[in-house]
Amino acid sequence: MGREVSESCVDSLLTEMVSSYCDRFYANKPELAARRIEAIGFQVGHQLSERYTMERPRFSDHLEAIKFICKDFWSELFKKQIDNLKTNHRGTFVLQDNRFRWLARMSVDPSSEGGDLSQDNSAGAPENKAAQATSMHLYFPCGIIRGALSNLGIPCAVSADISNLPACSFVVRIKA
Amino acid sequence: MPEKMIVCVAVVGHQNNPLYIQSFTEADDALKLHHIVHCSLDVVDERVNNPKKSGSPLNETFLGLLYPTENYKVYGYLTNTKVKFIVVTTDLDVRDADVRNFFRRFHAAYVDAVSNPFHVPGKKITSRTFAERVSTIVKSFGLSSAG
Amino acid sequence: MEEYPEELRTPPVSLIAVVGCPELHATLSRHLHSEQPPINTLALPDFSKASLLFSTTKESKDNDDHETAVGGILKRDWLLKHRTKVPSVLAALFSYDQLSGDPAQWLQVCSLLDQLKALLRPRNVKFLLLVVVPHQSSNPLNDDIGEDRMLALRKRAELDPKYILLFKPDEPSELKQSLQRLGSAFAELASAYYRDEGRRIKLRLEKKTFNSSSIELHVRYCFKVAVYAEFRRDWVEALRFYEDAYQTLREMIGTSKRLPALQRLVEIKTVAEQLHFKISTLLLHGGKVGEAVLWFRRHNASYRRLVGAPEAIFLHREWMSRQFLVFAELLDKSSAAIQNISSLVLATKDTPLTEWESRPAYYYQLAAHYLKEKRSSLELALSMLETANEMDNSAESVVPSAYVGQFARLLEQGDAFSMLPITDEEYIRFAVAEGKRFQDSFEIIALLKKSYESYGDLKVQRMGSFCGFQMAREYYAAGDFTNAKQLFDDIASLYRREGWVILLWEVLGYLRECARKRGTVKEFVEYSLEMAALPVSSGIDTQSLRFKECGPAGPASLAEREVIHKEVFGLVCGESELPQVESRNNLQITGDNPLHLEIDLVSPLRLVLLASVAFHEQIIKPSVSTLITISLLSQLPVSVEIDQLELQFNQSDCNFIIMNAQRPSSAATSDDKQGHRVETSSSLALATNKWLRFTYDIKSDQSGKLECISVIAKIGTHFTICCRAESPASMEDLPLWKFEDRVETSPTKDAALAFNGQKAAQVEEPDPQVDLYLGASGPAFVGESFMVPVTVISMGHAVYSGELKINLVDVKGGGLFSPREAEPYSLDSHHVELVGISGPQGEDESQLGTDEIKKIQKSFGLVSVPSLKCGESWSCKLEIKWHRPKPVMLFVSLGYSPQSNESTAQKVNVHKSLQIEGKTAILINHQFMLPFRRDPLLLSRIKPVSDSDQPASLPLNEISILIVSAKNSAEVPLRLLSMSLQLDNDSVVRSYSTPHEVEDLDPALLVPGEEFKKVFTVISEVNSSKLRLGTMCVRWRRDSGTEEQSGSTVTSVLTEQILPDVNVELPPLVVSLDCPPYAILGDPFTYLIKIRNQTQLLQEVKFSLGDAQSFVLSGSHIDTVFVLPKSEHILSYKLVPLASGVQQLPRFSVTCVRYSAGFLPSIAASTIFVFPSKPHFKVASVRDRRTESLVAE
Amino acid sequence: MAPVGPRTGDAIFSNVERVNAELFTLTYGAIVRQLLTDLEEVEEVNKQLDQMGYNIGIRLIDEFLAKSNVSRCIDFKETAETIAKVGFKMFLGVTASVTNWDADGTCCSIVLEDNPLVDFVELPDTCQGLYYCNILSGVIRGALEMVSMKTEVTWVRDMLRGDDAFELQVKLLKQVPEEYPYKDDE
Repeated sequence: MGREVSESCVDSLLTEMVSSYCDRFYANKPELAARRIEAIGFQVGHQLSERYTMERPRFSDHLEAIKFICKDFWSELFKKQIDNLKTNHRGTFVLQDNRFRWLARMSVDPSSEGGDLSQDNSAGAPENKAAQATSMHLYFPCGIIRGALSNLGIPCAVSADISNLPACSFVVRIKA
Repeated sequence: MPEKMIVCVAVVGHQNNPLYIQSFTEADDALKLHHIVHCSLDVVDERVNNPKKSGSPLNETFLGLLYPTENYKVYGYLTNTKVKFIVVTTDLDVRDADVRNFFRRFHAAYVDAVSNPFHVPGKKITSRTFAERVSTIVKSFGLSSAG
Repeated sequence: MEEYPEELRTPPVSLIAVVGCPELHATLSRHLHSEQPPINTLALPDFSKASLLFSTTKESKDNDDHETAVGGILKRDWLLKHRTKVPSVLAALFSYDQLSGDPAQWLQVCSLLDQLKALLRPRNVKFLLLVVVPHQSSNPLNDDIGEDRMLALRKRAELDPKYILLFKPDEPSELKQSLQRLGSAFAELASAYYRDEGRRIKLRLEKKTFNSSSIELHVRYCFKVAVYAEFRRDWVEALRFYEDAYQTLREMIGTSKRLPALQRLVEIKTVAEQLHFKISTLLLHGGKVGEAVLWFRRHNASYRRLVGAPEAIFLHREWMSRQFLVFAELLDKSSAAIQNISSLVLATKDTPLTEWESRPAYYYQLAAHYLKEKRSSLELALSMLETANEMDNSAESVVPSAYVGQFARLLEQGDAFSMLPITDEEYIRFAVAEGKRFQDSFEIIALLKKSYESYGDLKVQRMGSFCGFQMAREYYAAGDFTNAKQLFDDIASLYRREGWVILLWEVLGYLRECARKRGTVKEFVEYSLEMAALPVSSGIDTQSLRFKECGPAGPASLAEREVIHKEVFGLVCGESELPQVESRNNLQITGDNPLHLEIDLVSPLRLVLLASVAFHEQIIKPSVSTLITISLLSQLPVSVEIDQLELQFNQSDCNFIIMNAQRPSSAATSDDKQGHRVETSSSLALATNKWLRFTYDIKSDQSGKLECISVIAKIGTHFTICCRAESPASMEDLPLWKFEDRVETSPTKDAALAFNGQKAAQVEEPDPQVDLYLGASGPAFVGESFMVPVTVISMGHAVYSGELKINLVDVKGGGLFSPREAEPYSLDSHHVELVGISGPQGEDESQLGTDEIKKIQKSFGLVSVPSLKCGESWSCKLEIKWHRPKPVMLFVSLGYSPQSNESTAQKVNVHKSLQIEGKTAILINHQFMLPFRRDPLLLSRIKPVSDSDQPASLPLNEISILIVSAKNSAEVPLRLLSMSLQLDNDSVVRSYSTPHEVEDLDPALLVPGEEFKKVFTVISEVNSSKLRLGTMCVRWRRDSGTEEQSGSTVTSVLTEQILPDVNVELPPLVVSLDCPPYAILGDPFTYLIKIRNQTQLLQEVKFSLGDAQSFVLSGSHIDTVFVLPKSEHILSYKLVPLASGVQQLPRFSVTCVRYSAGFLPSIAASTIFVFPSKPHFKVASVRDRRTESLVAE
Repeated sequence: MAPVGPRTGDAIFSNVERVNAELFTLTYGAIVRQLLTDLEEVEEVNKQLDQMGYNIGIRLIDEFLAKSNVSRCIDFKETAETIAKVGFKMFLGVTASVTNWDADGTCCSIVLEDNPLVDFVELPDTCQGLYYCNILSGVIRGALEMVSMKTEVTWVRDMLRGDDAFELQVKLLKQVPEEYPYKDDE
């Protein structure tokens, strides 16, 4: 069914979800909040992968599955594909989206806070906050990817790296 | 009752455990159908593990006829997420096309069922909507293309 | 397959006949049979038999053709006849004598020939003549009589010459030849015969000479053609005609009206069966498995629905079963030949072959299936007949009739027999009677076993276990419960693993009945409980209530679970007992046979009772009570009242019991648990899928691990379930139930506890109530034995069987032990060692005897501490000796038990540690000085060598001075008791100005940093490059004033240091300056420079005397002089001092040309004090000042 | 009175950036389920959903006003219409209808036959009493508050509970003249 809703629905829902968990339910426990947000993403990814793999032959190996995530899956979600896929051929894949929509349209202005999450605790408090918010937002897509892959029989860990915004790369480490 | 008729459908999970199994016969052999479905899992394994031997094309979700029993034919389907669908039909000449078509619709129903936020993956499917949808699909089986 | 007649099972073999010369028949037939392909021989002793043989077949042969009404499809005996009675070739044997004999014999031969020809011609049986030529007789062809006799014979017989063979039996080689010729001739003729026969019948088929309406004939002819083809081993044609026959036969159904409906069907099926058998055999022999399977499919598809009359269904099913069985056996035979069958699978677009269709197992299984159906329908038919008790003996006289698949009644009128057709009713009765004679269930089991095993070989477990299941059911029905149980058990485990609850339910139902029948209570209860706890809700599985053939347990449903639950609990609570059918004693649970169940982590009964135990704290203090939560979960459909719960821990005295307050009766049982803690709970009702939670406090005085092993639930008086305790943290979700869509609750309300609760906790050891003091102050000094007083003061705890452990550890971790450097002074290479342990103040060493000092090593000690009551104290001293400066960690730990009784009490440990600096107290230094204003030229000095390793050099026979200093490098003041130079016995240093031992009158007090010097004079008389001077011995002690608080003893310490070796050499030149001790301003004095040549050589010496502004001098400044050996050259100058005070004499330098070594005296040597005016003092004092000035330097 | 702004949101919806509804639907579902596990109490979940909705509403109103050049509506009646016809359409792509006006026009029902939030959703027996779509009521409340209408929004009908449609009753409590309670629940 080609049903659609306005993008601002999704955006505001995500923003609200993140802020509820970070600022209201687990205000002082960011790692708990993160885990919940990731869990939500996981369920969504799990269900979406079930949907989007309908009508297609089974994947014969991990790479095929990852490619599926990069191409069809991503375009279903963002109307664009992953721009760059790298791998070390030992179970680690890096999926880079040069302009990750959910960051681009986020309330916090990415340019303001200086890149990599780890670095900017040096930066001022507000930027820190922004960075934290950003990272919180990223737990959701990470969860989606992990959920999708694990449903395709690939248990893995997914992390995000926004050291050069607005590009965002997701690092998938497949559990051997 | 239609010429070609489905007597049993099943969804089988990762540990080969039944997630949903429903039979549609007046005859009192639901239990037998359980057995047939369970046995068919052996063939599914065989097909998936060495696809070249059986003629079926590589990695296609539709696994084709698994085996004919005394009065039934058993067909299989394996989703990308490693969930197995099994359908048992009466042993009149069933066209592959019909079965494929059935599986396609069944898969769609399944996906919607597991899209229910309250469904826990790997657990039995108790959704009533799903049950209803399945029974309608089953009823309309073969009618579309049946001469 | 076995029930088929031999002639059908095996491919036909050509048949020939021989007549005459009977003595040769054996040889002939043996040879022909060994031919490839073999040929069977019909041996006719004499010619009369021949006519008889053919006459019998005569009329039966004709009535094929011109019979109007066909009696059946295939003649039952036809095939057999053609394999055993109708020869394709007849060979007549005549001995050569008969031919060459008198005319009478010849005539006889001729007549015989004529008879045979007459016999054979109509049946166009091939004819062959054999002339047996005995050895002695000459070859008929090369004597003229024979010549024309043979000719005549040929004419008579009207035979192609090549069919008149000479046979020479006597001479082996020739016999062989003639046999071979014979063989080929026979083969040729035989195939010719069968071809002709085939052609003849094919002709009929084409020409439709028979009345074409009768399909029977068509089928029959096809069959015959095929068989003739088989005789010729022409498989292709055979196959073609069998298939043709099969197809045509299929058309007969419905069309033919010849027989009563039922028997007609039976006949057709029987023929079809034979034809199909032939077809599949041929296909499989050709290795065409795929085609064979497809053929079988077609066969099965076209006949399976031809059930026929209701009362004869069992016949149909039996027939079906046989089809599968036969095909299975054929496959079995051929699959041995054909490897890797599944590779042959041909995937035709519409009907792909599936894996199992090429496996015999699949067909065995279906054969069994149909046989089962046959049995049931046969029973039905039987009951129908018996109720009408028509079971008269009319069935007896029914026999197979002349046609395949037909039966008739045999009537005997007088001595003649005649066949009467029978009605279908009669036939049924006959068939039923036949059917009764067989025991189907054994057959069924055998079939299933075959399939079960071969599936097992293929690792096809589910199909296999399904066969196993059916087998087990047969066993069960047959009353063989032991076999049944075994099979059922395996299958149950499979279903458990894969969570097929409905199937599991059925199997368990059987197992439960088996247990009941075998009278094994425990099993019965276990199976019952498992069933009652299965996840079967009347929710979605309601439709499965409509099971026809569900097991003895009935359909799986909540209601049934409750029924079973009630029954089993009635049993275990002793309220009811199970009536036993077979054995007289009923199942029951009483005091003398109580029932105890074990549930571990893998037991299927985890569903029945699951015990999770969680300590609220992971680390608990001894004898301080903490909380423990016990949670029980059961999936039984009806809630269960537990009478008492017992918790068992690895520390048995922590065990306790929870009593059900509702059950006063069980209180009685509590007092056998003497000394155990007993709690009572208001209710111990275990509701379905609801955690029953208790939280109690628990404490242990025993340090170490405290783990809850198991929870034992007592229900009724004689029934207990022992359930292994599980930690919530590491608890796997319930098997089977985990697939159910339902909310799971956690064992404890507290989420954190549910997440990481453990069934075990660590009990710390009690805090020590004893103090351990290490009273010592560093630093310790190298060499002294340093005392560390250790005091044990009990405060609160009495000390029993106490033990002190002492450990010395290098602070830098380097270890106190370094093997590589072997110091001369430390015999062992320990730098620091524990020398001894002395008893407390007051009592002396002896008292702390071997019994207390368990062991002392270099860096480790173990002392036992006497028992102390509260408030008492005990102390001892550790004596530690440093061999070199090093900081050391001293660890002292006291282990003791507060209780006197060794057994139960556990150790308490106190640890103390102290870092002690080890330092050198005294630093010894030394230096050499040469005599004043006397400079020997020491060649060794000239050579530029790094002075570090170079030993100090001393001139031979010169007086040198050794100054030794002892510096206090410690922080505390020390007393120097003595300082002396000890000569090594091998030392060659002789004379000393001072005696060896210098005992100072009072020990010199050295404050920290202060230095004490002492002077020795050395004159060396031996010329040696390495001269040992001896060892400096400094005896000292800590200054007594500080002695009290320092742990050290009064005893003095001797610090020794070996003086480095010196190099003594003879200086070639000695330059000595000579001038008065002082000068007076303006008052001239003489300044003599003596250059002494100590060598045997003439020495050229350059010298120069520099100017000095404070003197005026006379004499040559620069010159070269030659000094004679062993003589002295004296330079003399007059000097007038121009300034007063300490003045530098003119610098004088010498260069010895021979050694090109120049040297100038030290500054000190060439200074002089100039008085402004002449001083006044006594001459006597002069010597003292001299020595003093030395010391002061 | 003269209609202000568009009567339906179709045109706007066709212009705004749109995404796959599945993502939206499933995400909302996952959030609700996660809330249920974290907050346990169904009542609490209803409350939180409403709260989230409110926060979204107060932010969404600006975009709404901007995209649909609706001049600020004074009339509650008309506002309700606009929400139903334009608001729902331009965000969720579905149209709602307004019915059951009470006499003094301060209370009405917004009826929704089609609702992307509940595709695939089936309430388990364990969470009866859950207002699955409670976020909507929050959104409406929040949005209206931004245009200075204090309202009370309650569910009348819920398809997940077997009703034939979703019906929200919107009750105008008081109309605050031009004051922006921005710093309300932040």
